[in-house]
Parts: sequence; structure tokens; C-alpha cells
Amino acid sequence: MTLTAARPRAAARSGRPSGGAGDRGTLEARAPRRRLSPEKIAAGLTLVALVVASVVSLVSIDISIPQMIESWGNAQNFFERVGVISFPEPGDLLYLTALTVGLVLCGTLFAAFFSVPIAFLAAANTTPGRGWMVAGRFAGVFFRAVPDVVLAMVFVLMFSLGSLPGILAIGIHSIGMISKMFADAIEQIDEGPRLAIRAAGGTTLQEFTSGILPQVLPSWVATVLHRNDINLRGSVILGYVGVVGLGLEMSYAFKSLDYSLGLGIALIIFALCVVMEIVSSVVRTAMLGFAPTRRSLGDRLLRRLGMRGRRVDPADTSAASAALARKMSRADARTAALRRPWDAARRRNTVWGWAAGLVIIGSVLISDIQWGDFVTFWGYLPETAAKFWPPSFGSYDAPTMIAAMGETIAIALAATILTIIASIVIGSLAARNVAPSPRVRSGMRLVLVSIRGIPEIILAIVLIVVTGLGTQAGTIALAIGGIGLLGKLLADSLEEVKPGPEQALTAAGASRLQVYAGATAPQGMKALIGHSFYMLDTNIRAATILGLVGGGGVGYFLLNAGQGSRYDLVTTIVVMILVTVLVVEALAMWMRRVFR
Amino acid sequence: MRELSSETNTATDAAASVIEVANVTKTFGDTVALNGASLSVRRGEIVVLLGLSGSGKSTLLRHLDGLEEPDSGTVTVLGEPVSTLAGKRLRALRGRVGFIFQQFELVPSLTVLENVLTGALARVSGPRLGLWGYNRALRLAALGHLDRVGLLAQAYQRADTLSGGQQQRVGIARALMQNPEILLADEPVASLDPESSDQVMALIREIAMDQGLTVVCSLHQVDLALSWGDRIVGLRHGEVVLDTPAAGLSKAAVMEIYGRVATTTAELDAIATELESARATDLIGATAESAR
Amino acid sequence: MRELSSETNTATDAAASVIEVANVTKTFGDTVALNGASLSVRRGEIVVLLGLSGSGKSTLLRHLDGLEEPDSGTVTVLGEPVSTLAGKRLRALRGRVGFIFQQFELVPSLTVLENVLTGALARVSGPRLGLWGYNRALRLAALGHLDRVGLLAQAYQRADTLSGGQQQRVGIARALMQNPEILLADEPVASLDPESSDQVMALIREIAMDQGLTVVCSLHQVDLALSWGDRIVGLRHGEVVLDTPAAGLSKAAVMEIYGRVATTTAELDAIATELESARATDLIGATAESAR
Amino acid sequence: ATTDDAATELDGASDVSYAVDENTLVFGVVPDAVDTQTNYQPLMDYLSQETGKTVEYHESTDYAALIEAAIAGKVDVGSFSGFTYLTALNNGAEITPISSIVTVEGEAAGYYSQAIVPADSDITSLDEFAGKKVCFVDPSSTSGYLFPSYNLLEAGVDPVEDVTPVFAGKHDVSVQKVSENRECEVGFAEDSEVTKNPGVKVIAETMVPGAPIVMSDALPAELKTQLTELLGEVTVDDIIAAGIEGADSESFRMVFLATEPVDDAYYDTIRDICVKTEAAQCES
Ligand SMILES: Nc1ncnc2c1ncn2[C@@H]1O[C@H](COP(=O)(O)OP(=O)(O)OP(=O)(O)O)[C@@H](O)[C@H]1O
Ligand SMILES: Nc1ncnc2c1ncn2[C@@H]1O[C@H](COP(=O)(O)OP(=O)(O)OP(=O)(O)O)[C@@H](O)[C@H]1O
Ligand SMILES: [Mg+2]
Ligand SMILES: [Mg+2]
Repeated sequence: MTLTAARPRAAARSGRPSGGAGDRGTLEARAPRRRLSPEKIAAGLTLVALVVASVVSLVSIDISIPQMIESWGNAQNFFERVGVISFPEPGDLLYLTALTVGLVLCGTLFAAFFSVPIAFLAAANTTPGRGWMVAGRFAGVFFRAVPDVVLAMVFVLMFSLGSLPGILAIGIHSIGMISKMFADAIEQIDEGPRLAIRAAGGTTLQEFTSGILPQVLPSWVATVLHRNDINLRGSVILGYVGVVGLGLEMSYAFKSLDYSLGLGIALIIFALCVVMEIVSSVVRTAMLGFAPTRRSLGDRLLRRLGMRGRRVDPADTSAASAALARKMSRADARTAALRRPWDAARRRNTVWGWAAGLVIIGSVLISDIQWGDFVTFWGYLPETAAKFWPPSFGSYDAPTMIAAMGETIAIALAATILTIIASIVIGSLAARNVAPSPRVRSGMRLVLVSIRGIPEIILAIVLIVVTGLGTQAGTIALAIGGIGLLGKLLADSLEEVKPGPEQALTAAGASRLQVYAGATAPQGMKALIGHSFYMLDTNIRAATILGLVGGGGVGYFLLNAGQGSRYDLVTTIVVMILVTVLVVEALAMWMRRVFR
Repeated sequence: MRELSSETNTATDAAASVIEVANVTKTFGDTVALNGASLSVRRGEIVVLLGLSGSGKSTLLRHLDGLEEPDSGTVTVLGEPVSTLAGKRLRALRGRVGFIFQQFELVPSLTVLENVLTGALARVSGPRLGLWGYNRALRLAALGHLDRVGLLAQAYQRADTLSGGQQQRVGIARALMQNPEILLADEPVASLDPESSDQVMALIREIAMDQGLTVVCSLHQVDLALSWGDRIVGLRHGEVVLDTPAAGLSKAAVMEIYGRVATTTAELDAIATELESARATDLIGATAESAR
Repeated sequence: MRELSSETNTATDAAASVIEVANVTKTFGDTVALNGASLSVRRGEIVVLLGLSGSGKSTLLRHLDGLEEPDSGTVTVLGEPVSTLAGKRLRALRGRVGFIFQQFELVPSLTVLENVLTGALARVSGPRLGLWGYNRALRLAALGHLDRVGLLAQAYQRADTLSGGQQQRVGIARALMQNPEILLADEPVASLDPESSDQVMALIREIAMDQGLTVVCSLHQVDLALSWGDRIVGLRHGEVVLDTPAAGLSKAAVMEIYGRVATTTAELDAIATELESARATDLIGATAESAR
Repeated sequence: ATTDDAATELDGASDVSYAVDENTLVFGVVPDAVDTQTNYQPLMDYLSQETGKTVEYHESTDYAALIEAAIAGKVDVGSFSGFTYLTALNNGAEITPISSIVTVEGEAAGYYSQAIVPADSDITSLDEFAGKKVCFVDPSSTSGYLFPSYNLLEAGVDPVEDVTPVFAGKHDVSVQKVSENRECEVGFAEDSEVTKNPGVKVIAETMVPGAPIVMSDALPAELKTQLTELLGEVTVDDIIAAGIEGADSESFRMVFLATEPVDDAYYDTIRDICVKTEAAQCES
């Protein structure tokens, strides 16, 4: 022992380079200099510039808190007039709900299906080439630049009134978000496992299904259910294809100032969104391999259904397996192992799988799709397409439109910066690995889904009556609404980071906040950047809420042009939005690459 | 530590013992990872855990830092009941206990230096972002630790671009950065060449001697275990099957921990034939059934 | 192989050589990972790469499977110019070459069995989803490989819940699942206990003998290298500094690869004393300071 | 909410208020009818120039939003549909109509809700709509549902029981679906969309009262008088004469030719419809 104990110094001191003593001067002198790449500096400066621009817009919008407080009485008056919440007839309600959910789900799944190849092309680490990547990203931006309302207006001219044009409108527009989120998730994977499959001689497709898909699936499930939530709330567009769904009923109620009924329907939609949030949470928990916390909502649900695995007596199993080992030959043991045991996980997966399958089949059935339209719609295509070309400014002129675009960007920037600040707090606390307790997480998730559940028109009215019409109300409305989106995206992304480094910091005695700043945030940085730019993108396209509050902007013109069937003007505005959003997307890609 | 001696009065010198594991059992689903394991470690001791892959070494170490909760049994570290501790007190305890992870668990997108600096988090208050969140003294100390493990030149490299052994050494530097009283090391030299292994073990030994650091370390290299450890603890199926001073222990004696006495080829063949014939007779029915 | 002999005519018996690395250099930023490395491996040979942590072992192995592109130099494997190969031919080649990763690189959310089955992807066409995407014969083969590495009982466990050594063995089973002609193993037993290490190395050796498998394997355990390797290749700073048959090689000779010649006990003691005194004087201040 | 000057003056004297402040006029608009390219800027400039106040012009897409703004006193001057005007009144908005905008040379303010059939159809009257698939726009549309319902009821056809209603969502879709004679055999839409499609012919029409320009009763009396003078009977030529830039343009003429004064009674037709059809929109 003494000998070995003496050895250390010799070894330790002969450490790598110029073995000298560890005094401060030489240590510092020997340490390499930190160098920042020029690209990183440029990207950093761009970010700073964007933040400054956002703050400037925010200041110029001149949000006056005292005035809002002064006018708060108006909001109270409004709520007093709302009265007691009421609901449609139960029979009607059930049918409306089933129909709406069915249609919307079909649309979302349609989008999810087509988003996979687009995401594959658009993700930097799976794309076959730069050209494909640009094309994939372009497709995503294009589909989300055309509002679903406009798509519905157009499709109804080519298809019969009914579910099909609605599903297509929802579906095609949703590809824009889903394909982007899918692609971003692919870019965030751990490359190792995929490399292993490449090393085994797997094809690109096999790399994808075996190495990438299992890693992105939790995120994809979250995205699809989140999009379904958005589409459900936006189901008013089904009105344009002659389908009366929940969204349209709600819209009628609000139009006739029947707030009590409108809020009743909003409550139903909210409940549906809560259900989807729970499903999302449960499925992700299982897929991400989180140890189930007894208090989580999903877990309680599972236990109610009796699907939590039975506690196995250790003595029992070890004896059993020993007996098994003794009795069986190797070959038999292997054959026996071909049968996957029905453990808790497998039972759970099977039940969820069947449930999902049934819901999907039910959705297709209730949608009552007129498949024949796929044959006939081609005839309408040239005529409809001709309406969009050549683009024109209608009765407006270019400067008006460009000014509107500028106004849109300013509002979007201002709203985004507010949203980011709030979402980082709420979204982080809604992540299982950041929240101090499951209760806080559930609470924050509820806050997020509730924010999403506030009908736009109610949010708009409350803001109008306290701030007046215009950009002030528009910015605040966007900022509040955005928290529901960004907060959720952020929470989900944070839950997907690798738990190991967090655990290492915990083991070093770091506080919760320190673990967050030291391990969770650096791993989630890429996602935060991506999602924040997506938020900006969404705000630039946000037309409805700005339209409601008289906030102006180019999106309002777009909706009006669609409403007035001025498709040549629609083309012009879509192109303007497209170009802007493409710039945002390009910036996002750059940032994500630099700050990976 | 006073509490400890009254609570868990084991055969060893309790007054000086800084780690007390009593009858800890832990199962994951159907897997029994620890099965009534007990262990007592005195201050300044270097205890080496040996055992087959999957025998529960990592699980035991994780219990010592409160990273797992035992199904039953108690874990007491530095006088604190780890398994029931929470919040500030648990953090404070963890700050005094360094942990070197088998899979390194570095933050991949941070630089090596930043990773090492996170080891100092228990000593600073509030969250730290980036390198400049830490003061100069801490940065220098971190560079010192990096130098000690031979990675000064890599200080500003991203952690995920390091070689396996380099990553492992960053993990070691991070744990040392804590200035721990107890070091829990889960196969700290598995990815290191013999030279670097020796250096690291020597470094750990040196700190143990100088500062009374207590070390519990799982190792796969019996030679290293015998030359650097004060005590060898053998685990098998989550049970402690050996607990003896390292001095004078022979390698052959240690190898018995691994359960399978080296079998000859002839013996192996015999077993194979026996199994083959067993399969051919009574078991076929059973298998066919279970395969259905 | 006929192509190969005409293309890269090295000093070794080219006709039988299945791996030819000629003058490969690879830098990452400022780091020179490989510096004109050359290597030639004959069919059925077991070559062990030794070298300090960071000396370029993993990088060299990755070049052999086309996972890195050399800055200069050529790599020829099974007669194919790996570094310029792409698409179908590269995939076909990779299908014939198994790779065991230092960091395992399992798909964390998949079961162990599914992970092993991905080793068969080159043999099936089209994407596979889930367990039932593979036919019974493949599943049985995968279970066989799992059994061989002692993990049959863990077949349906999620890969990320395995112990370190268990994960490593899954990586080995996956590579074996390929029925490779060449096995590139990056520290395949680093996380394994001596018993399991020996078993795994014996298994590899057995396959090499029976089926003419060629193995290039990086190891940190010199003993293992000497007992299982046919040839030892030493790397230092990305250069090949030793390339010699293992038979008859002494451990001390091998240790020289690690740069520092093994010192005698007397010498060590002298150095220790010297350092001790140095620490006692001027260095104490520095230590105290850096600890603050 | 009456046109009685004395009453308004009394109101005004007791609590005068502006949406923002005394130097600003907030003009809120919800585009009525289908042509939503509401290029009212020259009118705003005119108003600003004549009153010496800054005019804030806000276009909203939703009647409810503007009604609530009006109720909360957050608009000074506004323009929305006739129906909306009544709804706003019913919900407690204190507003007074001034005038309505004329967009077609030689015609009165307002537009037409037309009953249409395919061009080759031999249906000539509304009572023949019974038992048919009838295209409406949507249940909240004035000219696309409420007026048609009223007209059908007058013709002895129950718009819910006696026909198969189809909601097309938009006026042009309603016209197109009728012209195809597949999903809808007959239908209703607004005149401006009907004229665009030669595939349909009009068999009946009803004039829908034009959207009123209203002002808040809370404004001071002299300002209300001034607004009534400025907006009551103004033509595009008056605005051009006042030297407003951009007024002499095609795009402005398209949406604004002149205003004609209207009063509360002008909307009695709609009140009548409310009673007859028991439309949800009319309830408060
Ligand atoms: N992607 C990369 N970016 C930057 N440097 C890299 C990258 N990959 C490897 N290196 C550097 O190249 C050198 C050789 O790495 P390599 O992984 O080949 O070492 P190794 O011999 O396998 O070491 P070990 O035994 O520790 O695994 C190391 O200094 C490493 O930091
Ligand atoms: N989260 C988990 N879920 C299920 N099983 C687990 C989990 N963690 C560990 N196990 C199982 O517990 C057993 C002990 O694992 P442990 O990691 O303690 O082994 P170990 O002795 O460290 O092995 P190695 O030397 O291979 O690292 C293993 O069989 C492992 O599969
Ligand atoms: Mg372990
Ligand atoms: Mg390596």
C-alpha cells in the first residue's frame, strides 16, 4: 500500500504538457484562449438586433397600463352581461362534438401523414441535399402562409359542400406547422444511435425508421395532438364548407351576442383540449421513459383502468427464473423468449393502440367523406387556379400593402418578445423535469391549455373594452394567445432533453434553478430558439385576432380578400407573407445551426 | 454522525463511519437490483465495489447520493438519512459528495470548462449561465482540475466532441471541482488507458490521503482494485458477498466474486450436451406450449 | 480483393489483406486526430489498437467504416475504397462490417431485442417498425446473440434502463447480428467485469476462428490485448508507433506505447519524495487559493 | 339612442366623453356586405381636416367586437350593418345613426338580397322553393339568411321545415352551387355576387337597409352637430373639393359615392324581420 500510495504524485505530476507546477500564472498561460467563431458573433449580433427591434416596437405601441386599469370597469360590465353559461341540447351537442372532433382529427392526421416526407427533406440531418432542404422548408412555410380559411373558401368551389373540403383545408394548412415541428425534432436527435444503424449498413429509410423515429416519436405525438387542439379551436372554418361544427356554433352564438351559449361551447372545446393534453402527456410519459410519479393525472387514469403493473415479489421471480434456467436448454429458452411477456408496458401500449385505432376509424366514418369528389374536382382546378393569377393589389396600392406588412412585423415582434418572457417562465414550470412538483407542472399545463382555450373573440372584446380598438389591443392579444402556444412547445421540448446531465448536476448539489440553467437550458437552447422564431412566424401570420381588435396589418387584408373572393389579391398578400416568413425561417435555421 | 451511531449500530466503528447502508433493497419492475445490501465505510477509506455487470454496483452508488430511493432499508451518509432527506438539506449533502458517472453525463453543448464549473454549483448561489457566471477564482480552479486530468488543452472544446476517455476525465474533474468529502466513482477509469487510469487513481488516492476524502468506487479491473483500494466489497445479484481489506487479498480470491469459477472447455461441453438432451426429451412439450 | 491488390500495393501480403489504411490524416479544427496513420490487416487476424486516451483509436476505427472522411490518405476495406464510396455500395460494405461503439449508441427507447435486430437491417429490405417487422428466424437469431452475451432475460427491457455493461453487451450483440466479415470494436469490454470481458473476447475469438472474422479492436487492458490479439498496433498522437505480432510481446514493451517508460519502484519513490517537498513549500499557497 | 335632439343634448351635457381624448376621433368600421375592400382613408382625412382632430380609423372583422367597443364607449364614430346597429342598441350602446353610404350611381344606400335559380330553371316565384334544396349563406348573414327567411315566410314557405337548407358559407359559393344545380336547386345571395355569375337568374329581391354611420351620444353636442353636417349628406365631389388627397381615385369611388341621411326609423324593416323570424341576432 505504501508503495502504491507514493506512486500517485509521480503519475499525477507528470500530467500532460509542460508538466510545470500548477501556479496561477503558468496555468493561465498554458490554458488555451477561448475563440468565438465569427459566425457565432454574427448570429449573436443578429439576435441582439432582433431583440432591440422588438423592444422598440413595443415601446412605440405605447401600452398604457394605468389607462387599462382605469378602463377595467368596462370589462366587468361586459362579464356581468355574459350571465350564466348555457349549453346546446345534449343530443345536438354530442353529435356536433363527434362530428367536429372526427373531421378535425382527419384533417390533422392527413397533415401528419404528409408532413413526414416533407420533414425528412427539410431536416438538416436527413435531407438528401441542400436543395431538398430548402424545398422542404419552403413547402412548410408555403402551407402555413395560406390561411386555412382561404383554403376552405377555395376548396368548396371545387368539392361538394361537406367534410372533404374542410378536411383538406385543415390538413393542408396544418402541414405547415406539423412538418416544421417534425423537422425541428429530427434535427434535435442524438446522432449516435442513428450512426450505429448507418454503420450496420442500413438504408436511409431504415436509419429513419429504426434510428430516428423512436427518438422523435414523443415529440411528434405532442405536435400532432397540439395541432389537433389548434384545429379544434379553429373549427369555425368548417362553416365555409357548409358543415356546422362546434366552432361555427360558437361563432354564431358570439355573433348574436349570446355570450352565455358561446362560452358554453367554448367550455366544451376547452374540455376536449384538456383531454388531448392529458393523452399527450400520458403517451409521452410512457415513450420518454419517465418513472411514473404517482400523482400525475395520466398515471391515476391508468391505475383507475387497472393497468399499472402488479408488484412482483422478487423472491418469486428469481426463483421462477432460476427454475426456468435449470429446466430449459439454451435453445428452448430462446424460443420461449420469442413471446414478448405481457408486462404493464405492453398491456398499456396495446390498449392505447387499439383506442387510437378506434378513434381514427370513428373519425373517418363520421366524416362521411365523398370520395368521388377526388375524381371530379380536377375539372374545377384550372378555372379555380385562374382566379389566383395574375396577382394584383386590388383597389389598394403597393405602398399601402407594404406599410401594412411593416405594421404586421412590428406588432409581431413586440408581441413575440412579451410572449417569450412569459413562456420561458410558465413553459419551464410546465416541464416535468423543471417543475418543483407534479402539482406545479399540472397547474402550469392547465394554465397553458386554458390560455389556448380562451375564445379569441372573448379575449379581443375584453382587450378592446379596456384599451380601445387598435394595435395596443392587438399586441396584447397576440402576446397572451402566444403563451398558450410557445409555453407548450417549450415545455414539451424541455421534457425531451437527456436526463443524464441534469442528474449529474443534481448529484453535485446544484439547486433546481442551477440544474435548469446549467443542464436543462443548454440542452433546450436549440429548441427555444427554433420555437421563438416559430412564434414570430405565427404572429406575422396571425390575422384573425388582429382583425377582431381592429389591429390592422396585412393579415386582415388577406382575410378580407378571401371573404370578398378577390383571389388575385389573396395571391399578392400570400406572397408578401410568404417572403417574410421565409426570412424568419431562414434566420431560425441559421440560429439553430450556430447555437446547436 | 452522532445521530447515525445511535440509529444504525453496526459492527464497524460507527463513530468514524461516514456511510452506512443497512439492508437496502431496490427493484425495477421485475429486476431485483439490490437485495438487502449493507455497507459501512469509514472516513478516509477507499472502498472498491466489484461485481458482475448488472450486479447492482451503480444502483448502490446511486443510493448513496440519493439518486434512487430504496424500496426498503436505510442509507445514511455523513450522518444524514439520505433516503428521507429532501430540499436544501439533500442539496447540501450532495454538495459534499462527488459523483463520477459511468456514462459521464456531460452537458453535450457546453464546453469542457463549463462542464467542470458546474461542479462548483453547490458553493455558489443562484443559477449560472455561461462561463462568466463563475468568478475568476472558480475558473482558475476548474482549469487546475482540468490540468490535473490532462485536459487543459481541451478546455474550450465542446464536450460532445471529446474522445471517450477525455469525456470520462471531464466527469472526474467535475466531481473534484466539488472539493468533496466523499467521492462516489462509478467505474471512473473504464474508458481510460492504463497510464491515464493509474494517473487518475493516483490523483484520487492523493486527495484521499491529504484531505481525508472517503472514496467508494466501482471498478472492473481487479488489479487496480487491489493496488488502490483499502477494502474490497463484492456484489452479486444485489447482495454483498464479500467485504474484506484489500491488503493481502489474492487476485484469484477476488475473481470468485464473479461467481463462475473458470471452467474448462471440457466442462462447458459437458453442460452443453446435458442441456441438449434435456431439451430433446421432456421440455419440448412445454416449450411448444409457451411458444403458442 | 483482386481490385485491392492492384490499387494499394503495400509491403504486407496484399492478396490476403482485407483492410488497407494508407497515410490517413484527419484534423478536427486544431486537433490532429490522425497523423499519417497506415495499417494493413489480413483476413482472420485480430488486431488490437492500443494508445493513450485521445490518441486517435476511435477516429481510426470510424474511418474504416466510412463514418469519417479522411483529410488525406486512403482507406480500403474488403477491396472497396471506403473514403470515396457512397450510396448502395457503401451500405453493402457496411453491412459486411460490424461496428461496436465505445458509447454503445443504442436507441434508448427501444427494447434490447429491437436494438439487436437493427443489426440485421442490411439483410432485409425496406424500413422496419417494431419487433414484428422482423421475421421469426431473425428474432430467434437475435435472441441467440443476446443469450450468447448473457442478456436473454433482458430482451424486452428498454435499452436505456440497462446497466452500463449490459448496454455494452447489447452493442456487441447488435454487431454480431450482422454476421460480419470484419468486426470493428471500439473498446468493446471497457464497461465489463473481467469475467464478462473474457467471455466476450472468447466469443469474438471463436467467431474469428470458425468463420474467418477479421477483428480490429481498441482496448485499454494490455493483458487482454496480449492474450486475445494476434497483433498489437500502438497509436500515439494519431501516428502508428508500434505494429508487431502479439506473440512473445512483453507487457512492459507494450506499456511503452503509452509514452512513459515504466519506472522502477525506486525511481518512483524518488519522484514522489521530490514532489512531496515541492508541494510542502511553494505550492501550498496556490492550492489554498484555487480552492477558494 | 334616439334621434331626438333635446334628449341627446341633455345626455351630452351631463357626461361628455371621448373614446380616447378630445383631440381624437375613433372611427370603427366593420366592413358590411361582400366587397370588403373598404378604402375609406380619404373620408377619414376629410373628417380630420374639417374637425381639426386626429382620426383613428380601425377596421374590425367582427360585429360583436365593435358592438362591445361601442357599448364601452371606445368608439366615437362607427359604421356597421343595419342589423348590428339594432343589436348594439338592444345591448345598451348609446349611438345615433347619421347617414348611410351610397356606392352605386343613382341608387339609394343599401343593397339587395336576391332569390336566385339556375338560368335555365322555370321556377318563377318564392313559393316554388318549397321542398327544394335551398342555398343560404350562413345563419348569421343578413342578406344571405335573415332576409331570405323573412321572404320565404311571407311566401308561405317555412325556411326550416319546408326546404332543405344548405349553408354555403359565402355569397359567391351560394351563387355557384345554385348555378351548378346539384347541391342546391335554388338559393339566395347578395346582388353584387349574383351579377357576376351568368349561370343564375334573379326571381325576387329585397332591399337591405344600408349600413349606418353612427356617432356616440356621449360626444359634446356641438361636435355631434358638426358630424351630422359633415357626414349627413356628403358626396365624393365635396371631398375632392375640400382638397383631400386620394379622394379623386377609382378605388375610393368604388366604395364611396355619397351619403344619404338616415334615421332610426329607416331600420324598422329589420325590426319587423326580427319579430317575424325570431332571429337570434335580434335578441339581447
Ligand atoms: N468531432 C470532433 N471535434 C473535435 N475534436 C474531435 C472530434 N472527434 C475527436 N476529436 C479529438 O480527436 C482526438 C482523438 O479522438 P479519438 O476519439 O480518436 O481518441 P481515442 O483514441 O479513441 O481516445 P479514447 O481512448 O479516450 O476513446 C481527441 O483529442 C478528440 O478530442
Ligand atoms: N431504471 C431501471 N429500470 C429497470 N431496470 C434497471 C434500471 N436500472 C437498473 N436496472 C437493472 O438493475 C440491475 C443492476 O443495475 P446496475 O446498473 O446497478 O448494475 P451494475 O452493477 O452497475 O452493472 P455494470 O457493471 O454493467 O454497470 C441491472 O439488471 C439493470 O438492468
Ligand atoms: Mg454500472
Ligand atoms: Mg475512443
